[in-house]
Amino acid sequence: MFIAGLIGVAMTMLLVLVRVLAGPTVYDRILAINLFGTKTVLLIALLGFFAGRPEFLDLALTYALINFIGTIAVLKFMQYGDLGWDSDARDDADV
Amino acid sequence: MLGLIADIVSWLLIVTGALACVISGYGMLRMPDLYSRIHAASVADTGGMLLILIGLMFQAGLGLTTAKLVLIVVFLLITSPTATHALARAARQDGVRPASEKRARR
Amino acid sequence: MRYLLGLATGLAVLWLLLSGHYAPLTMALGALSCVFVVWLCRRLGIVSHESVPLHLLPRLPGYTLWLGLQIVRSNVDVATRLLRGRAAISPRTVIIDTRTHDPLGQAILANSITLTPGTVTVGLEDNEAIVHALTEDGAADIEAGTMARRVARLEHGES
Amino acid sequence: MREHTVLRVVAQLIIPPILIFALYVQFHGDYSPGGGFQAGVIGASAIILYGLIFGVEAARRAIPPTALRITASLGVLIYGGTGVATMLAGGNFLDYDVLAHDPIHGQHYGLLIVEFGVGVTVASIMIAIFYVFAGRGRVEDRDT
Amino acid sequence: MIAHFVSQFPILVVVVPLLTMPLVVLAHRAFAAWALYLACTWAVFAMACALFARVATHGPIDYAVGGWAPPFGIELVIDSFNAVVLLLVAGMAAINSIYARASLAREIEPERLYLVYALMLACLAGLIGITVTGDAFNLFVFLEISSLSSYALIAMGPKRRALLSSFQYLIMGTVGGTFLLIGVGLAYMMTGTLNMADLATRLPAVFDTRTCQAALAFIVVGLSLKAALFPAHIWLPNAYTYAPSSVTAFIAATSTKVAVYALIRFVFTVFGASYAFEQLPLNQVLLGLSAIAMIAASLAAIFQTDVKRLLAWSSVAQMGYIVTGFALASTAGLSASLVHIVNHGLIKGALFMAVGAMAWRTRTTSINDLAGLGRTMPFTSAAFVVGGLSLIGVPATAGFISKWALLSAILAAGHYLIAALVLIASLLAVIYVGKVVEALYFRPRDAEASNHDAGEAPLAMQIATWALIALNVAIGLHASPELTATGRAAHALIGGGA
Amino acid sequence: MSGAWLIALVAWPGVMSLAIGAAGRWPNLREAVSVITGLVLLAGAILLIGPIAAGERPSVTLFSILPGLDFTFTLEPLGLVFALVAATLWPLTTFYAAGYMRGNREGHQTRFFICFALAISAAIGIALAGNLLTLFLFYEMMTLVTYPLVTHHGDAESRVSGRIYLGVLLTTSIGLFLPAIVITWMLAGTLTFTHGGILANTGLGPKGAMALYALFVFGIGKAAVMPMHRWLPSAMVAPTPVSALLHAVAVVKAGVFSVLKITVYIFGLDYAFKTGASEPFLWLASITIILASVIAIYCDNLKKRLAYSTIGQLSYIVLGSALATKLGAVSGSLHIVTHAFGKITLFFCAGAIYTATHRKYVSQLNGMGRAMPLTFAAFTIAALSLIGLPPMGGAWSKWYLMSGSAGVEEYALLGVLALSSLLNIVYLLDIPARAFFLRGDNNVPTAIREAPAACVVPLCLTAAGCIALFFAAHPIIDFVSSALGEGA
Amino acid sequence: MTTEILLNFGLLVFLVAVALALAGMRHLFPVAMLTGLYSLLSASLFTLLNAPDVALTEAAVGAGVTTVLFLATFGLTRAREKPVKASRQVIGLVVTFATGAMLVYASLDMPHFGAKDTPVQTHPLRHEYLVAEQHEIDVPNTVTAVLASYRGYDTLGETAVVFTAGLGVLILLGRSRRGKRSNKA
Repeated sequence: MFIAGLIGVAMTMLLVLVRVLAGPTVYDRILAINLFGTKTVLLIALLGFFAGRPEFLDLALTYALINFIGTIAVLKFMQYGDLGWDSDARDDADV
Repeated sequence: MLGLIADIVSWLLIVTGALACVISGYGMLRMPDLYSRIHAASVADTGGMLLILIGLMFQAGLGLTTAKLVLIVVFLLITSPTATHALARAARQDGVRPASEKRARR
Repeated sequence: MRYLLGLATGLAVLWLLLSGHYAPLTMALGALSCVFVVWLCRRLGIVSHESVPLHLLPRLPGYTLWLGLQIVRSNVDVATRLLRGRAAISPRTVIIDTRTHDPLGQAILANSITLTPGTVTVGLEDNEAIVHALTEDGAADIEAGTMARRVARLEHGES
Repeated sequence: MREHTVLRVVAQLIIPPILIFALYVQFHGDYSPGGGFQAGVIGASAIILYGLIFGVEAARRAIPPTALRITASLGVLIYGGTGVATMLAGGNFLDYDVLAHDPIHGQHYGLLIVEFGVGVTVASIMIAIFYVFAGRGRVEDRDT
Repeated sequence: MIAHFVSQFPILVVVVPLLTMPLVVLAHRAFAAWALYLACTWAVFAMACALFARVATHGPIDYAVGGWAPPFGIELVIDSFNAVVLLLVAGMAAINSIYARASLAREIEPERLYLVYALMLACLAGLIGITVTGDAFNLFVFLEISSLSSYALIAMGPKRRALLSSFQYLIMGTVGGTFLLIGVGLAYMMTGTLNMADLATRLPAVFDTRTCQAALAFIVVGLSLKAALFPAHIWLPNAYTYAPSSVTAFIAATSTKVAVYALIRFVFTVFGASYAFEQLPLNQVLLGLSAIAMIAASLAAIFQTDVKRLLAWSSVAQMGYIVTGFALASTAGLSASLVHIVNHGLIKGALFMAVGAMAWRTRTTSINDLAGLGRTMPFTSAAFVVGGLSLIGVPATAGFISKWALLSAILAAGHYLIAALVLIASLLAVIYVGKVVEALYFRPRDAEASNHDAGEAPLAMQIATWALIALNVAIGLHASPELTATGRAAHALIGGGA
Repeated sequence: MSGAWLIALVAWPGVMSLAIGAAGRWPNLREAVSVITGLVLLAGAILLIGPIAAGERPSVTLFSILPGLDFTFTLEPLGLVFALVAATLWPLTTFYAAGYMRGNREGHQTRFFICFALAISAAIGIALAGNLLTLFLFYEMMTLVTYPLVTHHGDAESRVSGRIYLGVLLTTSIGLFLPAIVITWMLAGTLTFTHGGILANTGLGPKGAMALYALFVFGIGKAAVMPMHRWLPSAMVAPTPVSALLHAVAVVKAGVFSVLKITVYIFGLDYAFKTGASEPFLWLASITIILASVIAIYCDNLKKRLAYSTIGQLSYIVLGSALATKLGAVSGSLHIVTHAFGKITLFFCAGAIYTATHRKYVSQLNGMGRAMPLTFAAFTIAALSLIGLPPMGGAWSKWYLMSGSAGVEEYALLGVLALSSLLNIVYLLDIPARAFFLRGDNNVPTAIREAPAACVVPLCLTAAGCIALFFAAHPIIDFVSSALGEGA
Repeated sequence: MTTEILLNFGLLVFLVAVALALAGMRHLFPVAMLTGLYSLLSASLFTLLNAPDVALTEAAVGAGVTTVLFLATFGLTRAREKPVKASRQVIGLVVTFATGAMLVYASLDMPHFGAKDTPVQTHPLRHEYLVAEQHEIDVPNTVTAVLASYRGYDTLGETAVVFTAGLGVLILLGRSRRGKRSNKA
């Protein structure tokens, strides 16, 4: 039963991967990769049940929580050319 | 008996979810511009995700596993639209226009 | 203070759900963890009604249920359109006013719109939200403001 | 990105759960996958998210680099110190058996403590690296 | 209690620098950092001496980390072979700690100094960790520590090219580390264990598998990259040239030596010489490569215009000697290899320290700019001359002892061509050392330059340099203890491996 | 005589070099220290004559360089002869150098005197070495400390010469000498200079022995057997006292002494003779003798001519060694002495001439005899000694060499020796003949006078030594023979 | 079992596809994101191979931090790869293929995947870690027991590696250097 899910998710991932490679804009790629990430959450959850080790859900949870940080970072970088940019940036030593 | 029903329900959910995902992936390829692709993606992100995870909840039964699944759902429901929104916003600010906007605006 | 306690409670619940081990040592570590996270969040300055939306709690289940329904409905709709291809879509961008919502409400509204397939918030600034809809119908729905009203009700109670 | 309402709200909403999840991973290494390293990285991700949304400067004010330097060092010292403690208690380096009367308890305490050391170091270093990297691109004209 | 304390020395030599590193970071102030560094290195040196003495009298020491009996836990093994390497590394660090303060203060901004000391300690801990471990994976871990710190330290050099050379090293070093890891992984797959002694007993059963051959190949290539064995040496000249002086002195004296030690350890202890050299043609390959290294790198050294780069190329050539030694797979050869590991460490340490002292004064290491320093820096220049003589292998210096041991080993094995190449390489060394000496003494000092930087280097730097020079001469005049120790080590290794 | 005496003897000049360095700022004191050091050394060496003649063989081991290979000094007659020569000529050279260096306003004088002292230390070390490794150690030390002397001027020419000097000497010693030592060590398991040699019972066949001997003789580049002689002429750029020391006493004698000592104590005369290991060198030495003499004739540069003369003369000693008979060895060691006195006189003269007139070429010397009678008289005496005419010391060494050659029935060698004597006459007597009997093409300036007394006195003394050796030869011969034992 | 192998295979094919895509890209932005994707896939693969700890590490590092650090690096450099000299590419290609060939060669005699009688399975270590551990340490997650106790020394080393890496970054990029460096450059 999980196999049907797994195959479905895997197929989706494959389709999404095509979009990642095809572009055309950078945003298309980001969108596709983000989607790929959420599909991985599903894949891992399904795998956990498939393998009979539901503790794998911690993994899925990790992705659910932090996958979007990467996306945000990319977007911020696209916009500002830097990750730490802030309107009231100061310049001081950090060693 | 109850287990069997749960199994059937969960099977249905998972298969439907997987179907939703595939449709979404298909949509990702078919749709003409970024924004409509976003819509396609959100089918998988919401419908597909919800169906599959709820299907798994039926498998797990009432317990901590289900709790974790619920948590995953909740977090995904918070983060994934945020990411999508941030993406769409950034794209718009960057000057990516919907391909068919003119027609839409009339 | 209210928010700190609220946050601590929420975290504690979260910990218990995650942990599944209720030995004294683990529980003690959990308590310490909650205290630490609360302290850290305070330092980060993110303990406010935005991060701990206590006031939403009573009405949240209702809203969630409604939203879930919307999601299911639009999912079916969009999925069929996706299968039918380009001909089935008629994208449009609409702008709605969000002045009545506080930032939390704006965020909820924007995310809810995005969450329902077929509509996506592509901009949220100067008290207006720009929404891209896959179809004319979806756009009309947004313009009609059903969702905005729901969110407002969630925020401020019955209006 | 402070002006980005949705991101700001969601970040505030999601950072505490990430942190508690990190600590959960930290302290449940015995039972479920994970441990200090993963916990450190997840915890650092939360702070990085904060830095992304509220600016590195804000993050620096909340968690100063000096503090990170100290915690990173302490993490290693906690780990190594456990080993030294086991030596002083008469065992070999990192022989946790001697930490408590019952070797099994000793092992448990030892695992918890060293994993904690790992987590602290990893988190501190990750955040410190983020600090150092971020916020440099825009300020200075690049000499490429 | 004291007996317990002494029994912990094998781990303490690693843990003390490893834990002093965070302490240094906590200390933050440059002077405090240096004081910690000094205290730590000398403590480690003292413990290394104690271990060396104990191994010499009581035989190998095993130490089970965590109290887990091998192969379940990680085992540290100090036998008569790595005791020598341990002594070299610890000793070089101790002497370098005297040298480093003045030298680093010139080259690195004050607020960054504590980090340099911390990284030096990391490097030391890594190198010692590699040396004392009896576990194949653990060796990789400590290799990473030492490599990472080396990358950062090299990049701290005063010139901008330091970054590029560090990057070059990083690429090659990472490839090397990965290869080692792959090799260890393959070995693990075939045996199910990571403990070296356990591997040694289990590997013979799978010797005829291609996986096992590949494992050896990966390990050898990986470690060769770290050891700068020809043709994997290309990172070395740049890295040594652009790194800060005291870093170069330390790394040149220890880092590649430890990598070679690891290589010897894997080949002789883990896989066994008979497998590597009889079933597989490893010795032919190594002999051929090291022969090329000796000649080509020596020739390259002759054409350098920068003293540090010249010495770096010479290091590549000297690596050839070391590898030639153990590729002979004889006790004498292995012993010669170990002798040269130690002696070359002393020689290059001294030479790079002398050059560093010159650079301290003149802020340059170009041969032309150092002309005439013999008059203004008589002690440093003299140190360079003696070190250079040792590098050439003139009698009464450590270099001669190496050459003697190596030559007799090669001749005993009947490789007359290799012997001739070794001698030719020595003669090439005469040319490149002579080039520098001639500039120092027989060319006039640039008048403009001599006005503003006359005078000697700081006393501490001179003391450190001369301490190494004195060791060179002492070994050259009285090498019996050294040769006895290395002979015993070689016996232990050959006996254990074959 | 305790062994400590030997250590003191070797260490003394080395230690005093520090004192010389310390006194560098006061030239008079510095040179006084140098000369006194030399005299003390000489006294110390003379004190050893008695005990050695009485058959004592003092020996001292400092420590082991390699397991089974000690750092040892042993004194036997051959070594003492060499040590005495060095110790006698050094103070004279130093004295002479003081005059020369000041007369020519040379720079770096302190470095010069320090290296001088160290070179003597090395020479004494070679003389007293108890085994091959110790000898090698001092041999290399000698090369290195004399290098700064050769490149003394620091100009491009002297740097090039210095490179050739160092290049040839180190190449041969590291490339050939060292492997020869290693092979010997591996064959015999010892390197100790032993009466009768150490190679006899190692199973090394004649061909191997021959190859090993070739490694040794070519490896000892200081012996300047062709084609390893290139360094010697090029070292002539050095100040003349250096040439005197190098070519008469320290360097070249160290070379031939080493050859001699290896022949006698490593191979053993019997073994060398039996295997014919050294036989090729009879001919190589002969060729060197003739060729060097012929080249010397065509050298206009005085010092260069003397240098080629040295190459030829050294091969006499190699020839003596290569005979592998007692007589040969005796003649060789005797020639070490006589040639030392003769050649140092010649160089002293050349230096005196240069100091007085700044002339370097033979062709410029016409008619100078009248201006510098003492110098040229001494030159003549020394030349006669080298040619081998009585009543000069050289007569004996040549005589013994001839009888040695005859003793092994190598009559061709007699021809070589006779021919070389003729050639010697041509290139050596040419010079005083010009000075005394030719009028200069260009008028000799009347301003030319003898060089300073510091230069002239030593050369008169050494010239006197040449004559004295004729009468003192037999004690030396007896002394050396006692070392070689009976037979042969 | 066969489905598992099929899944494994599928994921590996994915990995290869992503890796090829990575190699082909000049613009480094998608590269950064694809790297994240690559780690997502490998995390899935590790999950499938029953190595949740590794997968979790891969997830924690690969999902957020790696991408962020990549991007931060682009902030300091350019986001486009410079064309590399052909000769260098050839060297790289040769090295890569040699390594690959060696790995393939090594794999020829490897024990069969998942077999019960591989050396790893028959070595006493397995018993110690999987069975005896329950009496000696009593921690359900054996991986943690191995990492922190049996091989705790390694983990200390790894912590030191992280620490060292952090120090390295600090020393190289710490801010106060900027003024002086750019003056010299």
